[in-house]
Amino acid sequence: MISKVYTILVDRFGEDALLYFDDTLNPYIQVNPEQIQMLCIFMRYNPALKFSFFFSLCGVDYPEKNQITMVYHLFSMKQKKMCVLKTSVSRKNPELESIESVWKAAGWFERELYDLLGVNFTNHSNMKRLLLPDDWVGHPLRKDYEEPSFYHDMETSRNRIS
Amino acid sequence: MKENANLLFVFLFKTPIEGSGYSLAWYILFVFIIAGALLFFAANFAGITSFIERRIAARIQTRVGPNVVGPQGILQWVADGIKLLLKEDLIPDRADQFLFRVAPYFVFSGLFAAFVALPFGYGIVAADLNVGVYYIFAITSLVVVGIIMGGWSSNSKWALFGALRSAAQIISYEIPTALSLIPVIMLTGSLSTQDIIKAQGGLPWDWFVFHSPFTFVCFVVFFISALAEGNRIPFDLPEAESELVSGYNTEYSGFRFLVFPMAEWANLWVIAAMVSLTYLGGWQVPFVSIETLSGSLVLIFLSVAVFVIKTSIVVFIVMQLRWTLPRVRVDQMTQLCWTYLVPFCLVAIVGTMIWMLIFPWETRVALLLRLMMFGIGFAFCFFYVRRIRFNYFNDKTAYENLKKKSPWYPIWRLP
Amino acid sequence: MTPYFNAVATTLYSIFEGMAVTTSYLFRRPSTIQYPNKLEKPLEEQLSDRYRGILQVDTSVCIGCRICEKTCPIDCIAINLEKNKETKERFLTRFDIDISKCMFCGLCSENCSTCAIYHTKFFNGATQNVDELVVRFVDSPIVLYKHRKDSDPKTREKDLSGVIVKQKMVKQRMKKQKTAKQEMPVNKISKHKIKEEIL
Amino acid sequence: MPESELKYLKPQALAFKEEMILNMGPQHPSTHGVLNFLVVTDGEVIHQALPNVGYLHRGIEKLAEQTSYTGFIPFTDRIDYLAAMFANHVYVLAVESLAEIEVPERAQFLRVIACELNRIASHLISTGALALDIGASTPFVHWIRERECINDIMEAICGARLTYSYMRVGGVSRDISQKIVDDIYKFLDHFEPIIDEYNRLISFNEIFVRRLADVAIISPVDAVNFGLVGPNLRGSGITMDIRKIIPYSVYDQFDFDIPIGKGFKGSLGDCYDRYFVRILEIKESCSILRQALSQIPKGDIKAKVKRKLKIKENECYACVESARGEMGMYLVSDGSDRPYRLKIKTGSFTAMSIVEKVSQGLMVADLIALIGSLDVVAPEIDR
Repeated sequence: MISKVYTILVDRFGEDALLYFDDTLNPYIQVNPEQIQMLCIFMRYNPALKFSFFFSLCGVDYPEKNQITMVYHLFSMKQKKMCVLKTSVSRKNPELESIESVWKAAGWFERELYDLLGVNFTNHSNMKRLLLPDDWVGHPLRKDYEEPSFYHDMETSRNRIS
Repeated sequence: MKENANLLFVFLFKTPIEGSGYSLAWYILFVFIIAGALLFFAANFAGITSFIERRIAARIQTRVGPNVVGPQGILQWVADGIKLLLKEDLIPDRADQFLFRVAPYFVFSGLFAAFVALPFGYGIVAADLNVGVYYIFAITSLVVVGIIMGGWSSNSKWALFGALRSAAQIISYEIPTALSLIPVIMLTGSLSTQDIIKAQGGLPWDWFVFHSPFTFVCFVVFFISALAEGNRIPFDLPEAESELVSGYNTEYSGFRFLVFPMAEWANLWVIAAMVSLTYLGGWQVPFVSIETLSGSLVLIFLSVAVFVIKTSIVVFIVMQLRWTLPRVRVDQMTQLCWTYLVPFCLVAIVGTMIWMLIFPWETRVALLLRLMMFGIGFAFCFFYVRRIRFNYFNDKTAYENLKKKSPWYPIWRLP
Repeated sequence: MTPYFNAVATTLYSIFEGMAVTTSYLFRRPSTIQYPNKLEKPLEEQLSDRYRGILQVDTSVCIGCRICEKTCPIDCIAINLEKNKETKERFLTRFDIDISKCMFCGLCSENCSTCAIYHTKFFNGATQNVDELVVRFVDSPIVLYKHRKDSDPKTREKDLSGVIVKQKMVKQRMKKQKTAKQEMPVNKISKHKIKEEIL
Repeated sequence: MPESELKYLKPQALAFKEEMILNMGPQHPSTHGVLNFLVVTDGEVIHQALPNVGYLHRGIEKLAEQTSYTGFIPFTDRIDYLAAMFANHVYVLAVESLAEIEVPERAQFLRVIACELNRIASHLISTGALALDIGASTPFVHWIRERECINDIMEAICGARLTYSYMRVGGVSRDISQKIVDDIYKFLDHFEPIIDEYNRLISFNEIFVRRLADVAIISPVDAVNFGLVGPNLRGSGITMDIRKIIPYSVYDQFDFDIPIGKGFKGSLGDCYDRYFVRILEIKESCSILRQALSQIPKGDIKAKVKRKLKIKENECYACVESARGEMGMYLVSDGSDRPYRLKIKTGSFTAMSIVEKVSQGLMVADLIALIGSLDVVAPEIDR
């Protein structure tokens, strides 16, 4: 099913930008990070695709590969199928184009990712921390994040029972 | 006032007050005694009503209510009062100190002054003012001054919201309240509370509420706008606790806070007494004329009992409305006033006028029409009881299956 | 004009219906359970047998497999085992549960092959000091239970009212109060020392 | 006005001199938990309302990376404390599909029964709390009384009243007896007339209707664009239900409708639609429960699963229709006994993001109705 979507997408964007994988449970399409916004617009408004529902946006940190992978879960009411898009950005200076203008729902997901993983989304209307306080240092969902033992002079952990 | 004091003096000492030598001192003493008695009544009524309201609300919500302090929790209100008196009297940092301290007294005096003109039975009224009804409306409006002062001086945005809403509400609802009493005043020809009651009869169809369809409409309008004046749900906008935290009294604590709820519950009596004296026949005892009533002390006490019972029923209905209805929005509140209540009142005033001309009070036709109106009211009550029965039996068997107990648990049975 | 009067009529009718419902509740039984002093029947009978209250350990049937310790997602169980080298007997020397951490999920009791650790119906174990909520079930070393063919410890009757845990908690509280009275300054210093060590 | 407040606002804020900033929450009676709104108002009219979330952020996604697969189940209860069963369900669905575990059919039926009971309980709280926000306190207490019956049943099924941890990877933790089945039937017999009684008490009350109808209208286009899910989306007239569209568990064996908003008392997508869709959904849940109870097969309640679960490198997205809409979990495994990454997508999170747009031009009292009708649960937003 997703392979059909893939063929439509390849017709428009060419094979260089997109790769199709089905080694996981949900087959996914690997996208070039520069083209993510155009691709999303195409997927949302193309009459053959109509992926109008934005389910979720997740970021996964891979320190060994030195990259952060963004996973977009889209849903089309017309085809009653889910489509997974993946795109990777470098870990050092993660920057990606925002898709807030395509789905408003993505706005808060991107803010959350900025907050917890430190991915900077360009052209976002309000790129600020969402869940954590403004004075928080670091991005907790990164694999190399170390929890500080004190936050504002408060201990953050309790010992194991002695 | 003077006459009443004189009557009491004659009753006690068998001589008129003027001949006793110290007449001014006696008058002042009587003023203080009567004021003290009224204050005692109002404060205790507010307390006990707060307890009863909590118990009734609990039963409506299938709870039990306060039942720990004293037998069946009857001293709960005393405990609450003492607790609030012992609490620290906090004043916010940047509050207007003077206004913040003074505001509760305005609320307090505005309400308790209204008790002066309220009757309790035949001849039992602190001052039978010839502008009684007018006086009560004028003086209860003082409450809103206190509320605005309290809300503004608290230096809290929630309190300010409450104060502004209260101002809008009182300004709007003074008008339908006053207009809806005009038919009564036309029928009586007097503003005195005693005269209004004397113009009615003891039997239900001699009450003003059943005089004509127009007075019935006016009764409903008066009831609704009295609710609004008393800040009861559905018009408790000034202290809407789910919107404005606690409205105008957000920042108050201790004794100063105590004054606000006390005034609210005392106001309940004012509302209910006004409704029952203007439209529900007041202290009129059925089958007893006013001449015989004035002669016997027992009958006078009976008249007090009748008045208290009628007022209590109205108080109960006001309470039940509070625990049934949601709150209106602030624009809907003014809309209701100006597009529904005021036009209805105006039509009802004209209608009553014409009705009075066509069917004068004493004629047989007027009596027949009053009986018909009473019949409609009775049918309404009958239908109401039917609906209550329907609701009760709706889930009776399923409840018995589920809980293995009978759902029957009458209101007089205490947990 | 009709919508105007319709609105009045529907409002009055809906208020009438609502009032009829609330009035009917004046004649219905309250559903409150007047906890704790006016209960119709004891609370233990009102809770179901599966109720997941405070954990209790029956140390006499513990086989020392440590599964509960491993499955606990928040590490609130601590077990120590010792072995006598001469007789090759194994002892349970420590079985502590930190109730203040426990989230009553039931993962530990579910995996216990002898039902040594199980949830009781006891739930109101509030104290003034968090440290008192660490319940120590082993006072002196206990020989570990071994499976026998004739009896299955899973079918035995469990003490669901939590007598052991209650006793342990009371005992610990008394002990704490005694030591606190005697060794007030010492306690403070030791706490300080621990903090220094951590830092 | 302190600097810390100002920096949250957008430049167009405070354009008029008459405006003031109202700090609504975190301690406010009707913010349903710990929420904060920065409200710019002109008198009673709101010009801008900015939600400020994160007060209940506990880092559950980070916790998942440090806990074993089975050990994370109790944590999922804490995501949405009013409907814990759904978070349980979606998590075990994700793990099962990764580990390729077949769940016995009886366990699937038990899951559906528990979920539907939980859905009723959650909707009772949300509709009751909306009435409470509007100012009527009695309906809320009546619903709490009914919810107490459900809690008793839940306690009999799994031993807890709020944080169930009922589901296990490969099945459920406890079986249900015939007595519990009878209890659920008795409860349904009692509960179904109570729904009508509740409607008479509050749903059709004209004051209540006027407070909700035509207030905070969310058009279908906006609803999809902002990613609303569940009853909020269906209140805007879109037939979207994961139970029907991506059937999971045994939901394809039941016959039920998806109630959608039709502008019952006002226009499509207003607060009343969102409210009334929930009431209708309670009825649908009752019918699903009756069907499920009559069809429970016999058999095991748990598949055989290794005690220490290790899952080879893979990833999947599982979603269920929770009481607050589609709840999804994206689970990445890396061959160890712990999830590599877990992303939890919840309904309240997206519902909260629409508040800023819809609240413009409402009154302060309407904002409370809007939050109540969106049925947000604070820990679900923050996780």
